[in-house]
Amino acid sequence: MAKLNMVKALNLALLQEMERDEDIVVIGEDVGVDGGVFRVTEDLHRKFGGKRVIDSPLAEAAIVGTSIGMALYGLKPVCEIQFSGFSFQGFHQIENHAARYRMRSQGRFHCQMVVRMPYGGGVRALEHHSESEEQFYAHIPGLKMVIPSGPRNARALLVSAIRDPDPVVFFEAKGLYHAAREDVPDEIETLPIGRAHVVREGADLTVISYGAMLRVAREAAETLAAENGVECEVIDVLTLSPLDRETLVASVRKTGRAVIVHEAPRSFGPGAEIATSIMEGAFLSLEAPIRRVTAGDVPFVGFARERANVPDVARVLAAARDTLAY
Amino acid sequence: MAKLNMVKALNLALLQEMERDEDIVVIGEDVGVDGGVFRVTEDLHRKFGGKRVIDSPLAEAAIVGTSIGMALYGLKPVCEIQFSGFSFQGFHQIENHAARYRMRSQGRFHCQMVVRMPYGGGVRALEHHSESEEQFYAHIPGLKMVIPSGPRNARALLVSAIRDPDPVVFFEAKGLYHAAREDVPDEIETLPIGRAHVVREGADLTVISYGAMLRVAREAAETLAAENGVECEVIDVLTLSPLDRETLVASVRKTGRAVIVHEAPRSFGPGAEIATSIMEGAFLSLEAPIRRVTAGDVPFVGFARERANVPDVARVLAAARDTLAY
Amino acid sequence: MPRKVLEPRFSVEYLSILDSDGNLDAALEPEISPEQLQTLYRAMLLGRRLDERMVRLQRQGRVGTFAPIKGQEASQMGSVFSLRRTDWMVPSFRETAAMLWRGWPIEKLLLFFAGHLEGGQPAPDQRDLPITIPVATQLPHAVGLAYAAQYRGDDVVVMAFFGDGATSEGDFHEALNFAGVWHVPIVFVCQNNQWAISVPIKKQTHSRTLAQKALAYGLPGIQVDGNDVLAVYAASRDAVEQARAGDGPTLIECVTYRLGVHTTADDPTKYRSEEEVQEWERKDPLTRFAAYLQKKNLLPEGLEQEVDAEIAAAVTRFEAAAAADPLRMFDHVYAEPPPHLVAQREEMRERLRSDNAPPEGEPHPSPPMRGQRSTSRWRN
Amino acid sequence: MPRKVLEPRFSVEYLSILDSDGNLDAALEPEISPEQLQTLYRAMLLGRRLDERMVRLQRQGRVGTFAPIKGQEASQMGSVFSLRRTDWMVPSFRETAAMLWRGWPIEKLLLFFAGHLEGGQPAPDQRDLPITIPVATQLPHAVGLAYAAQYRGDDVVVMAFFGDGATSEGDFHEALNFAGVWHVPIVFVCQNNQWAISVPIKKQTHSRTLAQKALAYGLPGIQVDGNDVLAVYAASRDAVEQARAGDGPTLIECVTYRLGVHTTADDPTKYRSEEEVQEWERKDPLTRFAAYLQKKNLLPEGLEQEVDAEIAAAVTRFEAAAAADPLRMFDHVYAEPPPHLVAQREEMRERLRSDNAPPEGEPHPSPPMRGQRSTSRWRN
Ligand SMILES: Cc1ncc(C[n+]2csc(CCOP(=O)(O)OP(=O)(O)O)c2C)c(N)n1
Ligand SMILES: Cc1ncc(C[n+]2csc(CCOP(=O)(O)OP(=O)(O)O)c2C)c(N)n1
Ligand SMILES: [Mg+2]
Ligand SMILES: [Mg+2]
Repeated sequence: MAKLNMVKALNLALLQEMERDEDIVVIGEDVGVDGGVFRVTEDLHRKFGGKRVIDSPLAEAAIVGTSIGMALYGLKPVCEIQFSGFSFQGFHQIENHAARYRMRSQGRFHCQMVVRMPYGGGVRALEHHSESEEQFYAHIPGLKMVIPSGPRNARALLVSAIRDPDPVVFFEAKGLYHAAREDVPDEIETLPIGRAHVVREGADLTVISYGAMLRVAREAAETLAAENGVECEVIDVLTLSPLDRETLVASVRKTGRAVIVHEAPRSFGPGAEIATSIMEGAFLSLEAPIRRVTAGDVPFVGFARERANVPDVARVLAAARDTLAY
Repeated sequence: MAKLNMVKALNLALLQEMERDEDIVVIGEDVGVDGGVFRVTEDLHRKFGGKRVIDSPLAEAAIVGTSIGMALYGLKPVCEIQFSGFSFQGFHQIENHAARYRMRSQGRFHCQMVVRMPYGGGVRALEHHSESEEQFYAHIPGLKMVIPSGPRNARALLVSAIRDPDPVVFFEAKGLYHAAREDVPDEIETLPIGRAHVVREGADLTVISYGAMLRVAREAAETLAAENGVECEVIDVLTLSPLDRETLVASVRKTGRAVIVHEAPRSFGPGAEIATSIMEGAFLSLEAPIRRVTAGDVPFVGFARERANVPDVARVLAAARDTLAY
Repeated sequence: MPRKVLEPRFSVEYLSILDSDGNLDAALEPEISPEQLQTLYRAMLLGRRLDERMVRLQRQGRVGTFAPIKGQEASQMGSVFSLRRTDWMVPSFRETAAMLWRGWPIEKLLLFFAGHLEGGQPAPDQRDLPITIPVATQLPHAVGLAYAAQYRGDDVVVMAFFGDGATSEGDFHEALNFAGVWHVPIVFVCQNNQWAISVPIKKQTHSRTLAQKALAYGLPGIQVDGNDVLAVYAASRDAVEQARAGDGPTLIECVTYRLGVHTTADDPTKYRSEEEVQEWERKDPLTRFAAYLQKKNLLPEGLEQEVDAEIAAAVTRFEAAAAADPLRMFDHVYAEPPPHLVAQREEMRERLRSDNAPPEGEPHPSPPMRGQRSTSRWRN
Repeated sequence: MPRKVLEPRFSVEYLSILDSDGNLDAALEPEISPEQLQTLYRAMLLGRRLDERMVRLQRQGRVGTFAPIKGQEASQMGSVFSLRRTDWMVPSFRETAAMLWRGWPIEKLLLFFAGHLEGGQPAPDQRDLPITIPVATQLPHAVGLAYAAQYRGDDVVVMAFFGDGATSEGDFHEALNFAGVWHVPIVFVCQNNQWAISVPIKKQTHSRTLAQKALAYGLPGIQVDGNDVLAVYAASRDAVEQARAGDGPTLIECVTYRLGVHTTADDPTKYRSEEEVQEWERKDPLTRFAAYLQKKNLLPEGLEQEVDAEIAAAVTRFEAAAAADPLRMFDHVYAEPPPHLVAQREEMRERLRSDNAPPEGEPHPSPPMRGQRSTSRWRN
């Protein structure tokens, strides 16, 4: 058991899985000698060499595309896209192929691979370095989409993603990389993909979030308990796709109210599916419209305006109080 | 006034706008001499020459990317992606740039351009030739996303898209290209982008759709009227983004019930935003959960299974009856 | 110091052994046993005859859109012939002859073009990727396969096919660049059939040859007469051997011609002249090879009938195949179907059971859909 | 017929005029007036000094991540110097010197790197695209601009900048291919600074030079000593003239070196040796050019102080600039804000008005965020 931040926790997952399984290779820009621009792949190159930890040329489509080829052969590539803002260069490889080889070959081939990428705000970085693109991946059938919210579940979910026979897009919130440390057990842990986690129980309101926004949701819940005596159930989605509708619906059947918090732009965003799924499954329990607290529908804002754009505790509180007062 | 199918109607829009405005250029694979694989750009090459109607090399990112450059210079490119299934090769150019130059340059530049592409099923074609990807474009802020449902509105909306100062992704349902003819006036017509159209009035249930599925929605409405004496309001979304929430909400405030029909996969699909927007705006009027009738969450099915996968009248009827009986 | 030309200069070679007039460069004639020569010819002929049959089946609405190979049999067979069964073959969408050679049953290809998912499934032991439709996107996969083989230390070569148009895509570039840096055992076979649908090679790139594109990656590039099966074979054999020996990738440009339509949805009279087609018909790879075999007394009698019978039997099996069960479309989305897919499948099962349901899949040969005609372009 | 090397062979040239030991090839010395030489030097110096200042500002948390140009001043200024004001310049993200030369005010660049949208706005008459961050994606835009200029018949040349790493992206390939086919007035300037973050050129591509990548597109490619401003200028001038005359695109590879960090978030000691850096410091483009000017008696006194004063004044203006009004983030999404954006703006306005609201934007210089340090890597 060691206290690790999310970077170290992810690094541990990679290290331990690579020690266990020679078929795992790591590939991406600067993942080797440099250890990744966020140091998630630190030391792996030294430990496993340049054939297993590949500093690729600068080309996202080929990073994903050659990983697909490796996966078809039987390797288990874990590729890194340096920032999610540059993942669209490889989007056609993910949508056209990684997500489809199982279907296209009727089970003869499949792509056991993970596409890791940092997403979201919080590092005072320029355009394309702070956006939240999870929606684009969540809508692709055949793909799984995972977003951990802290060191321990990040490590466990990355292990599960690596072992998952299907392609997994794995979003790591940059804002969490160094935000907090958590106890992470030495032995390998896994967490089931496709399962949301109730991180706080409550009967009055369900607050749903994931990634870096989970902290915001939790803080809002604590404040509501302290200031208003309202008990929120807080759900950490963890796997965006396939979405754990059962857990979401069960909670709202109990609470009758929900607030969804995410960093992605609102329109046609992940909150819409979450809200609709709840509405479909808990319609008669709903006491108020489900609220979405999200970033604005703007392409990017520059980090000088980031705080105003990304949901914060005050906004979640306001939405929660509105919902409760409905 | 002439009776035209959708191919001819779109062709007329291009022809008339190009005659009016020299800044409009057409670019894409096979759009020139061949007139486009669906013949939407027929005769334009002959009329306007190879400098204005450009047979490009086979590269979608560059088709979109060079169009962006032309737009920045002041031209108004209308580019064609041969099938929406190949648009992801140019996705990064659309998301990273076409949708952002206005913001990035704070209004100094903008991309007045249209990216046309055929989408959807109905032509007995292979993988990547029958998918519905509108959701991916609807979620991009700074972009507009238009989907006509017949010859006349296709022509009018294409003219509006060409004249719109913002980048427009324009989806043309392959299933409609030759499906029906409509009276299309000789004089240029436009339709406002961002406005949905109530194509049938009714007080009992709102059926919302767009593109090739609109016909299915309408037929279901007629059947319900004839067989059940139920009057559906049918809404043709026409512009998916920015979504005309006002029209949708107003209708459901009246009817209390809604069914959404689309060809795209369900999860994290366009129906989710439509449903959530309605729930947000018409919560107290809702008498039943909003239903989604969509294709399955599968990457593709092969055209031998297409009919079973794409919504049909029977499925809309079943959903509508469930909703009405709720 | 000053302004100077960098040495050594860059070059690409051109190879032709048996020209369209039947002239043979005996010094370059590859060693192929008589039986092998006959096998090669048979495979080319099978490709040609199946092609013709497929076009007819499409016109009758019994299969969907199909991309004929007529004219490209030498490019395909000359290259794939140098592979071992244990090597990997990565096709695009116009490699029918090569795919048959690699072991795809004819009826699977028919199923594939009739819109059945089942047609895309390689046999368990087959080292072939299924058809890839998005142009050039298969090339990074091929490089990844080659990397994996090298990583595992397997004695494997990968051969990847694509067209002239494909060389314009970013994926082509990225794949060749990765292959160069990684020095993997791969052979890139470009079938330059002069056209990408209606776009001629002149509008596709300003480079003199496609072979020279290899220079951008520090790789050897060679241009061969793609209608000369001996030249294609010789070049491919060398490239495969080189790859197998650990000497890295090669780009082979086969200069050939698509004698038929781009696909059954295409009307080439819109964009190219009858004369051009006739000129290339003179260079037909089959006629040329047949004459060569004839001279050697190796041309078997009754081969066409034999091949046609094989095709006919396969067509019969194809038509007897079960209608597509729609429910199976949920089977291979994930290894395990998640709850929402289980629910969607259940919903469909209910629906198919009920009266108002559409027929259980489409029986095939399926009728043309409303508005569809067997014309020379995409129609619904 | 047989196996033969295609003629003419392919070649690329190398150009160097003033080497790092101060040797001058007088025959190749470009004609540049004394005033112009001084202007050129001043622009290079301004780039260098601002660079150093920016790095300090970043360390103090007053601007965010920034990509220094130190060592690349000759590559940037030698090339952009041959453009007219009416020509277009398309930068990537490491062209500070060239951007200043093109008329970007220093304070705008500071605003840009401080995370303010306002920093990305070119002046109304300026023919410069804003900084593009996704590698190589600006190249198709540059080709589109050149196409549009040609289409309109304007006397315009486009110059586009990118790095060695950028040559691996599909967009580079597609852009050069389109430029070749369209024969548009464009000059591609590749600053090969040997590294793409931690990836050395050897791992980036297997080709000997980057200039030879032009051969894939049938274009001329030339490699120049990128730390020799005279050579860069001579090559660029020729390429610009050629483009202007309608003779098509050129690819120029400037062989240079990034003496500093990749960005302020990078720690180069992780991947490269001090010796390598020192070796390249010997080839510093500024020292070399200064010595050349010294010999000509053209090196003005007090230039550093003058340049520093210009920078200091701009930093003061930058710091006096108004805090970012968050509401303005809705202004330039569309030409007209659709209803949902109007609503979101209104919602934000309410929020900012209320008590619990975060401060109106961040005043800048903004404090490092929680957990952020001014270390040499990306941290939050
Ligand atoms: C990425 C992508 N864009 C467009 C298409 C549509 N399309 C199918 S084949 C083709 C032309 C391909 O030309 P080439 O590479 O020369 O191969 P050929 O068809 O001549 O064998 C096009 C544009 C596609 N399949 N994939
Ligand atoms: C498409 C894309 N992928 C990744 C990145 C992250 N990144 C920023 S700069 C850089 C290296 C660029 O190398 P090079 O082209 O040589 O330019 P240099 O930084 O050396 O000037 C990378 C990988 C990016 N900005 N864009
Ligand atoms: Mg071709
Ligand atoms: Mg570099």
